[in-house]
Amino acid sequence: MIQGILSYIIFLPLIAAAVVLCLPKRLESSYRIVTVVATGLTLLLTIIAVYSFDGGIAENINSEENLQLLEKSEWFSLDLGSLGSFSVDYFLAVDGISIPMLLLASIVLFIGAISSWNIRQKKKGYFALYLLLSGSVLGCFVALDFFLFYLFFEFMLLPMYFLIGIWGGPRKEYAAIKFFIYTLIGSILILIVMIGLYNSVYDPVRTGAEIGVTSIEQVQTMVQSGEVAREDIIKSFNMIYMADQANYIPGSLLSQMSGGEIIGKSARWIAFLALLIGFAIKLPSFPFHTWLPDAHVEAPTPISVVLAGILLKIGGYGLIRTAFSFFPDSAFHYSWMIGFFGVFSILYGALNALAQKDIKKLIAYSSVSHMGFVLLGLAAMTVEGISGAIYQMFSHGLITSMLFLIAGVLYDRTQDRLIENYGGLANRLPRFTIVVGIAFFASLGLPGFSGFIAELMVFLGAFKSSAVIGAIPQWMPVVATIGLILGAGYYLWTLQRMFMGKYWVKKAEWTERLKDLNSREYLMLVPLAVLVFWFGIFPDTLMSLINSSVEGFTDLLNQAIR
Amino acid sequence: MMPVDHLLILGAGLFVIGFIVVTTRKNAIAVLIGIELMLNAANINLVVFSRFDPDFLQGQVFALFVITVAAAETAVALAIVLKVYRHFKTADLDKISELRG
Amino acid sequence: MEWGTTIFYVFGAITLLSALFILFTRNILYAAFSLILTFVGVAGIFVLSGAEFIGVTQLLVYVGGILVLIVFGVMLTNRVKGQKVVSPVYQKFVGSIVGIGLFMLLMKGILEANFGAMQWMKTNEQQTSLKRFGMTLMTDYVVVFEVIGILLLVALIGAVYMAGKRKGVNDAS
Amino acid sequence: MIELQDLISPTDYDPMINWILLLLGIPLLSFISSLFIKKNAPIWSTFLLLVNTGIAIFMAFSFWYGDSVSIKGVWFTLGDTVMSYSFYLDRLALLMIALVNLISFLVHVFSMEYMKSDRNKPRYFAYLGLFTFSMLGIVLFHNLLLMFIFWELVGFTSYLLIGFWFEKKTASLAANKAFIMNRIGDAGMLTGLMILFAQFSTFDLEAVKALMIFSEIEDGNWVAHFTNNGQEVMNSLDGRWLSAAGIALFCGAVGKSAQFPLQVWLPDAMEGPTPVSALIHAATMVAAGVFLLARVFVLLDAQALEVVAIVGAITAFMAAIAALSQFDIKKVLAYSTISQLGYMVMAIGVGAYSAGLFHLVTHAFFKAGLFLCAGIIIHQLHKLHSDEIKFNEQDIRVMGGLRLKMPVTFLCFLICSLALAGLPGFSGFLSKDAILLNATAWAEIKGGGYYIVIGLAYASVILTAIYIFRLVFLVFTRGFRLESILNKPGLMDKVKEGNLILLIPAILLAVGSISIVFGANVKAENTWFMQFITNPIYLVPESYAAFSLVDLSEATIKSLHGWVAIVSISLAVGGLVISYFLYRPISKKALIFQDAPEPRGALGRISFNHWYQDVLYEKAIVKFIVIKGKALAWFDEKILDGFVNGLAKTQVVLAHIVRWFDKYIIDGFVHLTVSTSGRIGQATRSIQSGNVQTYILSAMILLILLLLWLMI
Repeated sequence: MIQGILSYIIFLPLIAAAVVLCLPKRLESSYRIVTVVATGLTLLLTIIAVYSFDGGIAENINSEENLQLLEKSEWFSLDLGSLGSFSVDYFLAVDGISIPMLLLASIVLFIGAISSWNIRQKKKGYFALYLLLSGSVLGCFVALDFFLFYLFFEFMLLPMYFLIGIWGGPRKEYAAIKFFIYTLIGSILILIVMIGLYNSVYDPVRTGAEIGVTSIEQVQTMVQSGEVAREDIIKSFNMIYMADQANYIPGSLLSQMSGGEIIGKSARWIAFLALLIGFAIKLPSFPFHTWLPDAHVEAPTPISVVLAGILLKIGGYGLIRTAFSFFPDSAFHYSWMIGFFGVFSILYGALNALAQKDIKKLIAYSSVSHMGFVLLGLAAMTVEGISGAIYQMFSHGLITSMLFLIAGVLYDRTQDRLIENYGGLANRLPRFTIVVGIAFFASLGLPGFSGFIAELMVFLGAFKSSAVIGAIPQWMPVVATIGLILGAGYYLWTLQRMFMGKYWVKKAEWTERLKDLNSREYLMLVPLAVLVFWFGIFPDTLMSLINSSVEGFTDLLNQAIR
Repeated sequence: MMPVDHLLILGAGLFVIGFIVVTTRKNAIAVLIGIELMLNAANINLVVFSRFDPDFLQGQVFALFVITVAAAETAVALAIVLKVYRHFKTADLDKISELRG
Repeated sequence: MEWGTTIFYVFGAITLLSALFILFTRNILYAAFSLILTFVGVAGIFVLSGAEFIGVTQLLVYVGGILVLIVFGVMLTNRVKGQKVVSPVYQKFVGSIVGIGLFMLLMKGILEANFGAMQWMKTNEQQTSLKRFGMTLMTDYVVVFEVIGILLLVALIGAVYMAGKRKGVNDAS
Repeated sequence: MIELQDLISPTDYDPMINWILLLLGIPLLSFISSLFIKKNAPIWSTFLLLVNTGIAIFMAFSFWYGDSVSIKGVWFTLGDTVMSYSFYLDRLALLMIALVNLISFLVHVFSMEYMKSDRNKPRYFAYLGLFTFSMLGIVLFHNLLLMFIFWELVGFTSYLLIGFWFEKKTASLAANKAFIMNRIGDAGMLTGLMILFAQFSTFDLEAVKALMIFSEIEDGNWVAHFTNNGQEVMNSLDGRWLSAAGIALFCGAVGKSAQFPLQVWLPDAMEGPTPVSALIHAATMVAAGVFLLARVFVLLDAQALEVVAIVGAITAFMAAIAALSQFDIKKVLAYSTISQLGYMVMAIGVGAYSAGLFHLVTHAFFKAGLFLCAGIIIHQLHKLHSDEIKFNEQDIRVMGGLRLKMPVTFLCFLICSLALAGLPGFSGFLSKDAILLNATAWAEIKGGGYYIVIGLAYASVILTAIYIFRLVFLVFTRGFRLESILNKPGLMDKVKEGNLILLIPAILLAVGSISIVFGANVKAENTWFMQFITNPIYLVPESYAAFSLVDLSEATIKSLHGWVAIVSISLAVGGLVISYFLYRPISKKALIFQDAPEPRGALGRISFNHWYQDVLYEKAIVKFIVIKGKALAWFDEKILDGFVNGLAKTQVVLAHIVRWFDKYIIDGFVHLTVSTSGRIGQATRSIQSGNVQTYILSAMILLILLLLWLMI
């Protein structure tokens, strides 16, 4: 157990980025080594963090005592006179919801770093930006101060924009700008809600210190009954406080008891919708997904991997951490709609994938389909559903990384990604075919792979939902099972068209270039395959971390609804 | 012990002197001297009030930093003056009027 | 009046007088030397106010460092031999008026505030120890301390870089 | 009140677990090692399977008379729900492991010769190992979730084996079709799992059954009542979900056991190697559906069972019709398999639990035997291939007269055919008779339209006899038609009987198809099988069980017994006779058979194309989905993305408009202001001296003024 391990995890890549920037051009070839070593060390630290994480602790998610590896110190505060003070904490911690995401991010970033090995142009910029991206992504998953979270969230945009826009494919500018604008719109919505929340939530500990009361409960009752003067209330960006409805200042805009209204609707509903859309863009869910295919197709392989493997998960993580935690009542109110969009995304993504000609686009749409499961699981608001959503994010991160690496392997050799230009590759690339088979079958949810466990949990939770909590109707998971069939359809069809049959490629000169996997590619793909297997057969490895936090989280939701 | 008021007045005086020097001198180095005076005046205030903050000594610490920054500032400023002198062949500020509207 | 207070006033006087000398002299070199006195006076006040460390630093940095720099600056920018290094003065009138106005204003503020009457002035005043200062500096403010160190370094390098003569740069001299 | 945790809590160590793990581990070892050792993979994996078969048979014999063994443990926890795993060894499981291992072993042996010249042998044997592993998983695990997992794995291995010759486009397409059809069924089964989990919070079958007893129907709601960790739980769902659960679970069986409407994959699956067809698509995997139905039998309510029975009967009839006019020897057998599976499913549906399972076992033997015999024929005919002789060795139009050259094969094929047709003295008769008896009794009780179901079943009996003897006559009697087709007399002499490695498995399976194996008796209920594997007790909540199989009165069965036997025997014999007159060596049909390009007549074509079901799916569903996908992709790209891009473009246009406005209107105004202020500025420019000190001074003046204003 290392003190401040989370800070090390975040800052290690950032320091490495500075190192890369300082290294002279003469040592160009060392950039990638620095990157791989830095992300590798980050992974090591994350594993230590996961190892020291006690899955049995967090019974109640909205209390700081149940967070682990906590680092909290005041970062800055501005006195704004009559507007109160503006204080931001440097607050990092993990619980069962963020620790799988942290692990996933470290793994995928490491794999992505290896995959960046043969970037040829503008190396310094690339690796520096990649490390910057790594740091901010990791920060996003451990920051528990909304301001800090938002900072990291926004900070991802910049490197991503350049990474797509400079090292991307032919339509990179278009894709990069589209990605940027889409995400920015989401960010703005989040920002608005963040400000609203800040004005509604107080810090019971500091307020208690101000008025000389130590017990948090006492402070909360005092504030709720209006005994505490307005000036003594100290506001907070702390996400843990935001998740406790007792910490909302009575009479403030977003308070559950006495919230305000915007255009005749509860402000809490509006705020929830804003957060939902903000993160649904990132997730992405229908109808906010159109940036995804373009961004994926144009981005270089490692960036596709990071984009699909981690960045999409921030959408789901953000929904759990913010939208559902802060506004459980609104979440319940909109659960039908969320579930519907989940199911719709599942089917829509799958049908779209069926019609794609470009393998990267196919994978991108399959991501839309798979992230629909996340929405469905969240909408269910049951333990199974939410665990399933988290598990799905984790497993999809691994599987989709594998898929994009596979697309990259082909693209590296032939600079072509069209399915119709290949045939019978199994004859020429047998090992590659095995890996592709594993990835495809894992992605279509074959038992024994992690994807199956995740989807199963989502289905169980979603079906149970209407009886247990009454969030979404039973037909939703039943209809969603069609997604499984369509998933099998598009993957098997692709497998059949590209790998089965007689060997044939569009251009004769490709044959020479189509060599089976090299050792670097094995290094990326085999660990992923092993992990996908492992988490499919021994779900408890992950579930033991998640379980109690998710239970705490669903308790929170249940309390708020009743 | 000198009363606080007197020290503050001393600081104010020093500051005003520095200010007048800064505004009226034509030579860049004289202006620098004025700036140093003003910084010192500020330091006096900081140190004086620091007496009443024995636990944290924020004033003293800040004074220390002011001194350091002043040193840095002087170094850079003199470098600029030298450069300017080489370029315009004068250190007189009223002759260097690139900013004239 | 105690000895300590007396010395206090002496230093105050030195400071103020030498500063006034700077104000009135036109010779930059004289002004620079007078500045030494001012700094020494201020350093004395620091020491007597319980900020020994700041006082010493003041002497070291200002007298030992900054002044030398200034004197060098004077010498490097005025190469006319045998002449007094004079700084022309302008805007005398306006400058003085504004200065005096400012001084009056500050005086008014200080006197009106009447610090002597404040409660915390009486209760809290204590002698501070150098040890304590050191501890504070090296614990609470250590990051700022480091940053300021780096700033200094950067400024020095920058100064050398700027002042240094380079080939191909369009310099007159 | 029943406590859930008691039902699923891990059991103490039981030495039986070692046997079970051994049983599962050996095929898995065979899978992994075959991929690595390559050269000796066939012999090595066959040896492993022999060991496994030995273990299985040993277990079956030594534990047969003991009590059922149940071993439970924790797989993972989900929230506070424990996902347990459990093994369960009862007589059915023991029988199945012995059966699966035995047939798998025989197929391994057969494959050693059959696949001799294939360079991908290691891969083939690895797949077989994986298949055996997954199949044993279904049998041994007694937990719906784990059964589902192995269920899908079986489907996956089937995909791999059908697509084993992936270079053939038809093979890869058939593999896809099989997997997707299975997936459709699995999606249904998953729904069943969801329903049961929502009610009972566990997948453990024993626990589910126990909890099912305590669930009730209250006001049309299906309420499960139990305690979990001491807390009282009352899960309630609409009553219709109870039937839905049964039908959903049955969906899984529909996919895997190739029942209507998902049966179309099985004929295509014949693209795989023939031994694979024998093992997977005749004896074991397709029977897994029936096995599953048997396992969840007690959870199905009356409506669900009715659906099961009707689907089974329809499948049996449709496939029997389709088998009548196929030209491909394997396709005939494939349709025959579907038809027989329909019987088994119908048996479960009418409540004839043990009769259905009995048929499963007998069918496994005779159908695997038929496939292996067909395999021998194909293999031996394949050897005739040379540069100038090319033909489809699976087409029965090129065969004929093989009885003379392959007498042993002929004999085996004949025995298995007789068993399939259900003639007395062969195993098929016993089980088929038992099913028909139960089904008739069922129809007697239900009356009305249910006689149609029975009618279909009886019609299938005669059809079965017709198509299988058509095959016997056309393949083994008269002359070798290939000679006349290729105009190469004397080709017949080159045909050789298969060697012993090929023959021994076939012989063993043929022997297993003789009724004496199951008891020297003509009555099914007197066989050891029916004695030991008896019908279970019905568990579904009372009010929904309109009738249950225990209600089938002994008296009805007794009174029907003789009649049913007579009718089924006479139907089978009738079929044989019809077939003889149609396809005997000198009949007209047999004479012109080699020239038939496709059956004539509407009926013939319907039969040949299997009721045009495939065409329907291809034209209606697959096309629909693909078109839908394309349409959605178009929508996504043009409309949705177009909208987004349009938004962006509008914004750019708007920006241009604003720019114009800015430039000419606002800027114009500004210019005016500027020129005005410019003049003023000219006047005041002396203030703007460019001297920093002046600026400071003026700033300070302002500051002082501000302070003064504030102070006063």
